[in-house]
Amino acid sequence: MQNKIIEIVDSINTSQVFSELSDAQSGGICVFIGTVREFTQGEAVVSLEFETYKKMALKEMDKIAVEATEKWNLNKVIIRHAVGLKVIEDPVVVVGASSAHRDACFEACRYLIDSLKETVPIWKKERFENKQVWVSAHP
Amino acid sequence: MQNKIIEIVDSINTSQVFSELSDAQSGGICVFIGTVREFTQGEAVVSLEFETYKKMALKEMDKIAVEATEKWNLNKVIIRHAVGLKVIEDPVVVVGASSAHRDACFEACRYLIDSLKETVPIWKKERFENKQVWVSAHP
Amino acid sequence: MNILLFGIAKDIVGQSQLYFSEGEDAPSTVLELKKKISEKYPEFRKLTSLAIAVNSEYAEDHVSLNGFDEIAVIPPVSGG
Amino acid sequence: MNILLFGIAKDIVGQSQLYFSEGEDAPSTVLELKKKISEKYPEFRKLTSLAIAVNSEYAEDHVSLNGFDEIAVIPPVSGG
Repeated sequence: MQNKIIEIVDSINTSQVFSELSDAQSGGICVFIGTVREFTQGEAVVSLEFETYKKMALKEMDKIAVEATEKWNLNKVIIRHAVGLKVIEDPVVVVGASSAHRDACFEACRYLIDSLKETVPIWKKERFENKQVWVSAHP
Repeated sequence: MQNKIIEIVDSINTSQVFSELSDAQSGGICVFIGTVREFTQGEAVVSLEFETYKKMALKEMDKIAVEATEKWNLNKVIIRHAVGLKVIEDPVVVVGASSAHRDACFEACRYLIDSLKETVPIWKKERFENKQVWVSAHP
Repeated sequence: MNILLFGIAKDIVGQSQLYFSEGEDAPSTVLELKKKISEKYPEFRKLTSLAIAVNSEYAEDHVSLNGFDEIAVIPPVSGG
Repeated sequence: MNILLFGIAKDIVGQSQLYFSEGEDAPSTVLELKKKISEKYPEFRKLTSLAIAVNSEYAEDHVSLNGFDEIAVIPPVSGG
């Protein structure tokens, strides 16, 4: 499938996502955007810092996109993740798919973000007022 | 809930949707966009024409948004539908929600579009080369 | 009594409103209205569904109608 | 043999790469590498998981390592 966008970028421009996924054969586009939220378990987050093993992350993101197109009938797929310092409300990840009917793009979109969180080598450090924590590192 | 956008418009600007749903308390935004696709059951569509009973449609859209915020913990909700003549790839409907965690916004987004298609008084006429059909009118 | 028509209902009747003179002619409930329009325009019987809105809310068959209500014929919806 | 370190692995070791001299010192499999770094830096034992990538692919414990491979320590991921 040539219609896939797999990227690691410094900052995400949300205004272009729908035109990137738009397609004459598609009746539906589903997009999920992950953003930095102010509170985690009641504590105020100051910022997040994302780090990646870029070469491997791109490979893993590509695998996920290919798997999704094997499972569902998709026209276009996007997986784009940001790295570096992010503050409240900044978009950090965009995943999405377009398909003829809405079932496929909804299910694929959910699959893309769930899989990304499981396997793609990207790490997030949460900075609070008085501490910083690598998310998910410890049980 | 004051953070809901319920609109019937002549044309949809997809570039603004994410900023409309963005929220400091949200970690996830899920959006579905319905677009005009080129083929319906193998026949080439020339255009779609949408008509609405606007006063009632806005009421029904509002009910759906309120129901969604009662079922899920959402920060912002949008339901925006276009009317008039639409051609291939034009966006005709945008629904979306933002929430702290992704489960809620995914499920709510699906609920918004499914409910809209069931109850909101909007009608779509498909124009083909040699005929035109009111969608769903006949069994 | 004016009845608003939309979508295929407008095409079937050939105009965007339907008029019943008050008195004997006017339907007194939603069910009566459905019967009257289906008798006059049998094409309505071929539709997947037929709903009536009273004051811009879906109304069940037993709901009564009067000349002050905003009444509309709602053929099968197809938004999205 | 150079080992790339990311995220909390980099913080635990205090640098972005780890070096093993070829020969006796260098681990010959993924499992041996995991054991060696967990012995030298016990903080690795406290992590939720610990994976090794060989040539930018997740590698199972039995996979052998050599000096030409690109090897990386992959602590629990948290993208998205």
